[in-house]
Amino acid sequence: MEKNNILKCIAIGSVITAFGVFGYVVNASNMVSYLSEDPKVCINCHVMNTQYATWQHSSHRERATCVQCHLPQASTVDKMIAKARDGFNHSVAMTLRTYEHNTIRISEDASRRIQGSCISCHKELVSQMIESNKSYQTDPDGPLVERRCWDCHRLTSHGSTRSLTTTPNNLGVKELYNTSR
Amino acid sequence: SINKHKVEQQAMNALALNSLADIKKFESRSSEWGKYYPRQYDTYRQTRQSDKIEDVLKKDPALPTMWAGYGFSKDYNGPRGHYYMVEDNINSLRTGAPVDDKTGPMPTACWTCKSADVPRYMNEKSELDFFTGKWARLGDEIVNPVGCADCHDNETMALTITRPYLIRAMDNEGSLPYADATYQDKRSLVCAQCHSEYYFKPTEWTDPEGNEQVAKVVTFPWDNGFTVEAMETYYDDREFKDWTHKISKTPMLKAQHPGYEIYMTGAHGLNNVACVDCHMPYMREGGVKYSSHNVASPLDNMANSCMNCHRGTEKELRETVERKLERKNELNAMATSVISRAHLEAGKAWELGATEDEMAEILTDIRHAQWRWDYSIASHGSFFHAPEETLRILGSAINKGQDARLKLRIVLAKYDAADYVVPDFSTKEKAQKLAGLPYEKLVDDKMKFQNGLRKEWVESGKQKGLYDPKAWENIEFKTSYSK
Amino acid sequence: SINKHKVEQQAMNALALNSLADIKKFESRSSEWGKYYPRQYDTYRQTRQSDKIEDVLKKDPALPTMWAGYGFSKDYNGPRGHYYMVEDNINSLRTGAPVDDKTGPMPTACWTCKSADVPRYMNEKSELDFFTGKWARLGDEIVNPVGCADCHDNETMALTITRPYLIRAMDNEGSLPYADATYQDKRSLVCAQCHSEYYFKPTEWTDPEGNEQVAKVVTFPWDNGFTVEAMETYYDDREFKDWTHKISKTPMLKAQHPGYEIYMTGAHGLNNVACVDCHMPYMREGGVKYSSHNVASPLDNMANSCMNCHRGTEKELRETVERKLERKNELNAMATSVISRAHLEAGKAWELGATEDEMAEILTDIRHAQWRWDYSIASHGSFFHAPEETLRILGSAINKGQDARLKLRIVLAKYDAADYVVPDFSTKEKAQKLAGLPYEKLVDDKMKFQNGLRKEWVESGKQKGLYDPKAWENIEFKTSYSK
Ligand code: HEC
Ligand code: HEC
Ligand code: HEC
Ligand code: HEC
Ligand code: HEC
Ligand code: HEC
Ligand code: HEC
Ligand code: HEC
Ligand code: HEC
Ligand code: HEC
Ligand code: HEC
Ligand code: HEC
Ligand code: HEC
Ligand code: HEC
Ligand SMILES: [Ca+2]
Ligand SMILES: [Ca+2]
Repeated sequence: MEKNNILKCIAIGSVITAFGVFGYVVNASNMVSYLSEDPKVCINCHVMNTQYATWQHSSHRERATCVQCHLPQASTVDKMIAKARDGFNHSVAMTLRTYEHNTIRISEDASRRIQGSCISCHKELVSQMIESNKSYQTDPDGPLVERRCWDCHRLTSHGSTRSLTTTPNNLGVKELYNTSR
Repeated sequence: SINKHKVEQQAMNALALNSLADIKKFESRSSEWGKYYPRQYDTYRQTRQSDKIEDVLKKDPALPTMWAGYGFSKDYNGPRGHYYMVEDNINSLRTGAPVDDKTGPMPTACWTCKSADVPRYMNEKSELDFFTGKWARLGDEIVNPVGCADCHDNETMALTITRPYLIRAMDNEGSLPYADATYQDKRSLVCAQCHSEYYFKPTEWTDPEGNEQVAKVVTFPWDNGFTVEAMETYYDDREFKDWTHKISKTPMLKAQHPGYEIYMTGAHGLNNVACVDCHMPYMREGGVKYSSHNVASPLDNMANSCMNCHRGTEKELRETVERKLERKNELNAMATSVISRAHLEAGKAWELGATEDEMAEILTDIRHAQWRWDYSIASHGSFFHAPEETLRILGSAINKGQDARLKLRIVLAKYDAADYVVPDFSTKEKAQKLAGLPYEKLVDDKMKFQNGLRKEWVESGKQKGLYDPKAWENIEFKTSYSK
Repeated sequence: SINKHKVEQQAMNALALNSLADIKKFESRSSEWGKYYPRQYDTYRQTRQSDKIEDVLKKDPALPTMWAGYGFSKDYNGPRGHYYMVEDNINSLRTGAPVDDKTGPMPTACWTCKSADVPRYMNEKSELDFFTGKWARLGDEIVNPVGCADCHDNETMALTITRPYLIRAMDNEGSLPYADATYQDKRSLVCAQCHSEYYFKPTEWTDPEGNEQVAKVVTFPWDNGFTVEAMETYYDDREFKDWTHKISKTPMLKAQHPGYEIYMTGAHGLNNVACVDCHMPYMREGGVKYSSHNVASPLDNMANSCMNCHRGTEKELRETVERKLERKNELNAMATSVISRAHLEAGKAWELGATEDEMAEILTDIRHAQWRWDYSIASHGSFFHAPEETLRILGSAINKGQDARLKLRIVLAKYDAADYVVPDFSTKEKAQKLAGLPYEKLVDDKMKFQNGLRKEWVESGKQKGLYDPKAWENIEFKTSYSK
């Protein structure tokens, strides 16, 4: 509880920083559109094109948007926290080019959030797993199911290869959209 | 349909609640647990479907020669479904034909991995009590096959290890002390209770009546690690032997199914894919996922086991697995042919008067060659679980076996038998004769036991209220020796 | 910086257009192509970084014995970067010390996989002309290492196969006729032009002047398939031999780097992961994506190769690869020790007067054992590309080699030498002496060649305007024999 409040303060702080300091990024990357759920906002950055393409070809294209998996489905405030965090990370990364290697990796924090999203959509189906997990729960406010869903559902949403190697010709999906708009 | 799911959901949770109701601790009759967990129980009973007996000795007649003087030369089959484990243990010619609770070749330890009555009994008496005496002593106590109680806590249903020797072994080995085992680890450890290499460690103790006893305690030789080399040194350091080979006089080792140990070296083990992920995959029924308890070949259910994690078609993946099996079969056939001949050639050398000195090095080669061969294939699944480790070890077994034969030729030459040709052992029967095995008699005695002592066990088991009739429904008498 | 990306992206597209500009067909000077494709060219030149010479004969002194009487016993190193292939080909003691265009041990075929001048020359003259005569004949024609022209069409930049023998081999083999090869297939086939097992097939033809000639045409023995067994029968059926072993008199086969063939049996090949996916991964520079042309060990660049497809850490994956290497090294050491001894023991048998009849079967075993060993490891990467196939084949090589030695003991015994012990060959020098190799002389002659004929080649190459200076920048003279 305590911890959470502090987090939220920091979060709101960093929302401001993120948007302030990287103001120019905002128009450069239409960051405002972050606040929408439209997957296309994610490909404001070409580095996201692979994920867009793999998602677009996945079983979830019709089921879930990027943010529905990647952002907490719970409260809007949590959403804000997450967006702030990502927005910050992403802008930093874009600007400092910390992602020069092909393989962007999911962060521990982000994958916890996704796990939450999977469960929130598939509650019924995995209710037994949630039951079982209780007996082994190490960290009380850890995920309802410790083991990542995609340890088994390796292909869900992004397939098992997510990089330029899978979608070498997907640079410019965004451009396609822009022209088709 | 979402609503339908919801309904089933409630039914399901209801059960979950009830489950806190009355299942006795260490209840060894799975039907009692089944009342609360129908899905798991029904699938558990489906292991009955895998009922074929594969006579391995017949398939490769080199084996009776390699095991000459040891139980495995009498009778050895491929594994069947869990449903049959007590039945097969009792039927095997290896367990012989006791006439009372003090006779028969085997110790009580042979029940250890066959029944949910084992934790129950250990809990009522003591572990050392369980491991003391002849196999026949517990004939009316061990009456049900592996069951819920082997792997589950009766109250929480959490996975639990019911075999203390596994916990000791993990702690001695050190890389994963039991206390550090995660949920995911347990999804393999419940299997490792049984699917691991073991030996019987003589242990002195004093029973409640104050009598000195020697228990034969199932022990995993893991102190130096899980590899074939680590266990080899473990046994060598202790000058341990399972038996002395009847023909070559070699102090031999038997490797029993190091399934867990070798799996860890494979692509799946390294990626923390648990036994259960493949052998007990989640099933979807209506709105819930539960674990299939039909522990069998995942190739019969690739959709649920393999295909979640793998792209491509079942057909392609199946072919890949088949190629792995062919590779193993190829080197395995070479190894058994080489090692069986080494035994016979050594026998000839002794016969011609070879000395201990001349033979010492040779026997060590044979001991290690056969140990390695056995370790690499005894778990049956190794060709898939750890194809590379399996092939590596088979390669080294072939090399050591051939080294022994090379040295033997030099000895044989010394006694003017350089061109000695081993006798024909191309069938199970011929091979067992070479091993001096009174096969007919073994079978006759066994049948007497089946119609005598065994029937008494069942009766007494029923009186004690241990016997679970549902665990014995329509079992056909199938063995390698029944005509 | 986002704006910067956008600019780069446009720049990239611009280049793509220019590329239609003027590159000559079969232009063998890569610097010419580099003008339009700076990123590919720069990374291509980075193969210079891998410049260490690993003297394999020194690492395993069994090899000079196994290759006694054959070029490989003189000099054999691990591969270096593509940048060095002509340099190393010329420096190798295997190519000897020609004094004019008619001398020297090797045929022109030895240039085949070393240079972008090969397709150029074949196109100007003819394939059969190229394959005719001594290696030295083309010393001033083959002056640049592998280049863009080996793999690319000058106009479209599409991947193309420039070696006709690969197309013929694919069509003869039949499972993937060249006409059916997909884009993804080509991402491996460009490599298969060179990283494949070959032999020289004598082929008669009449040159433009009407003279009868015999060309030694590089040929892939794929008619029966890609496996070690399929090629073994291919050669046996044709009673083909690369040379007769100097010590054991065995009609031998040499397997040269069947990299493409064995890769197909591994997890990656089966999943259609191309050579290029790992050895030339896509790189990103801001907005621009291109294929790294620094063909080297992917372990130096795991983030861009492995980690595209694999979870877990680089460290874990690297350890897995190391374990694969150790397994191969273990069986490989056994195989070379066994086979080298077999040669020496066979030599002894001949020396004592063994007959053709007595030796026939033994020599076949040795021929097949060494062929298998060589096939399994000669491509260097097999331990990773196809660990299981590599270990399987090594196992069978060990077994056949030991069978030969066993039979040899019986023959030796017949001539009262059952306890014969092979001489010491524990160093490269000792082993080469045993093989009767005049090492010092080979080196002296080579140095004369380096300072003589080779210098003339360079001059004449420059005059012909073929020589690309950028392909020869700061190459240090590094060989196994230079002190
Ligand atoms: C401003 C450009 C930009 C936009 C817009 C953007 N991303 Fe990213 N994203 C990046 C960069 C750059 C990285 C690499 C960060 C690194 O590797 O350090 C990244 C990394 C990620 C990661 C992996 C790292 C982590 O934090 O787990 C996820 C997940 C992700 N982005 C999701 C999204 C989603 C979902 C959206 C849309 C809501 C989105 N991104 C929009 C630039 C962007
Ligand atoms: C169905 C849920 C789901 C949806 C929808 C989804 N993702 Fe993901 N995403 C995941 C999971 C799960 C991972 C972690 C994958 C892993 O670690 O192997 C991931 C990882 C990522 C990463 C980290 C790099 C990587 O590939 O591991 C990025 C970037 C990303 N997603 C972006 C996106 C974008 C952009 C969209 C929308 C176009 C999107 N995701 C839609 C579940 C989803
Ligand atoms: C926004 C809601 C939502 C989220 C978030 C979500 N899913 Fe789904 N998912 C669905 C729906 C709806 C379906 C289709 C109906 C069904 O099969 O249950 C589906 C189908 C599936 C399927 C069956 C189809 C297939 O791909 O095999 C799997 C498996 C699955 N989801 C796993 C996941 C995993 C793993 C995650 C998290 C990484 C996830 N889902 C996140 C809504 C979601
Ligand atoms: C140990 C492996 C494993 C893990 C971990 C796992 N699943 Fe599954 N899941 C399966 C299997 C196997 C099935 C197939 C069941 C069937 O089709 O009978 C399945 C089925 C599903 C389905 C239905 C698929 C369909 O075809 O309708 C969904 C949705 C799903 N899982 C979601 C999840 C979510 C969410 C998580 C994480 C909380 C998760 N899974 C974790 C193995 C796993
Ligand atoms: C109490 C000991 C015990 C436990 C625990 C155990 N097994 Fe077994 N298992 C056996 C025995 C004994 C057999 C051979 C039964 C027979 O042949 O009669 C067997 C047979 C098998 C077979 C062959 C089945 C067939 O149809 O051929 C598989 C596969 C198997 N076990 C896997 C597992 C897995 C996976 C686990 C853990 C989830 C496990 N076992 C737990 C003792 C055990
Ligand atoms: C540590 C556990 C363990 C102990 C102790 C053990 N077994 Fe087993 N047993 C197994 C497992 C696991 C299998 C199935 C393995 C396989 O065959 O793949 C098995 C299979 C069998 C089978 C059926 C297949 C066959 O071999 O014909 C028989 C019979 C058997 N055991 C008898 C015995 C006897 C007799 C002893 C005592 C000498 C014994 N077991 C001790 C674990 C054990
Ligand atoms: C050989 C070991 C073994 C035996 C025997 C066994 N189980 Fe399980 N059981 C498991 C494993 C492993 C799981 C999966 C645990 C997890 O991942 O939460 C499991 C899961 C369960 C669950 C949790 C829900 C689910 O399906 O995942 C229930 C309930 C259950 N078993 C009941 C039973 C009953 C009833 C029996 C006897 C008929 C039984 N088990 C026998 C190993 C076993
Ligand atoms: C990645 C999937 C996978 C994992 C993980 C796995 N297995 Fe297997 N197992 C298989 C396959 C596939 C076979 C071959 C079945 C066949 O030949 O029909 C097999 C075979 C076996 C066999 C021999 C069955 C027979 O009838 O010959 C046993 C016993 C076994 N596994 C036990 C285990 C144990 C114990 C573990 C964990 C230590 C384990 N398996 C882990 C897939 C797996
Ligand atoms: C829970 C996930 C999971 C399941 C279930 C699973 N695998 Fe795998 N498999 C993996 C992972 C992870 C790897 C390691 C390779 C990688 O990193 O992609 C792998 C590797 C493999 C490989 C290549 C390595 C080798 O030994 O050749 C084969 C083949 C394979 N699996 C077959 C199977 C088969 C057959 C089954 C079902 C019996 C199966 N797998 C079940 C996750 C799984
Ligand atoms: C024209 C012939 C030719 C072609 C085409 C070719 N190679 Fe090579 N490759 C060689 C030769 C020759 C060497 C050894 C060079 C030396 O040692 O001087 C070599 C060396 C290598 C090495 C070792 C490099 C090092 O630093 O140790 C690798 C890896 C390699 N090649 C991979 C490939 C791949 C992948 C392809 C296709 C993209 C390819 N090669 C295409 C002839 C070729
Ligand atoms: C079909 C293609 C091909 C032909 C023909 C060929 N090579 Fe190579 N050569 C290669 C490849 C590929 C490599 C790198 C392979 C490796 O060592 O891993 C190589 C490496 C070499 C090397 C450097 C490593 C070493 O062995 O010291 C030399 C020198 C060499 N070749 C000489 C020759 C000679 C001499 C001939 C003629 C007898 C020849 N090559 C014929 C493909 C070929
Ligand atoms: C999945 C990734 C992968 C694929 C696909 C692959 N390689 Fe490799 N290759 C490697 C790795 C890893 C090594 C080991 C490098 C080392 O030992 O440093 C290697 C080693 C080599 C070597 C030996 C390099 C040396 O210096 O010893 C050659 C040559 C080579 N590969 C060529 C090829 C060719 C040709 C193909 C396609 C037929 C191919 N590779 C496909 C990853 C790959
Ligand atoms: C050993 C074979 C080989 C050689 C030599 C080679 N390339 Fe490539 N090249 C490839 C392969 C394979 C690709 C990837 C093709 C694809 O996937 O589109 C490629 C791709 C390219 C591309 C397309 C853009 C890209 O980067 O994917 C260009 C441009 C290119 N190469 C230029 C060159 C130039 C310039 C040279 C000489 C300096 C050269 N190549 C030498 C094999 C080669
Ligand atoms: C383009 C995708 C791709 C790339 C790049 C790749 N792999 Fe794989 N890898 C696979 C696939 C697919 C499998 C087969 C198992 C499966 O189905 O998951 C596999 C299997 C494996 C396995 C298990 C099989 C075995 O032989 O043990 C290992 C280990 C492995 N890869 C290591 C590597 C390493 C190291 C690299 C980089 C040098 C690499 N991989 C590059 C796709 C890839
Ligand atoms: Ca044992
Ligand atoms: Ca050859």
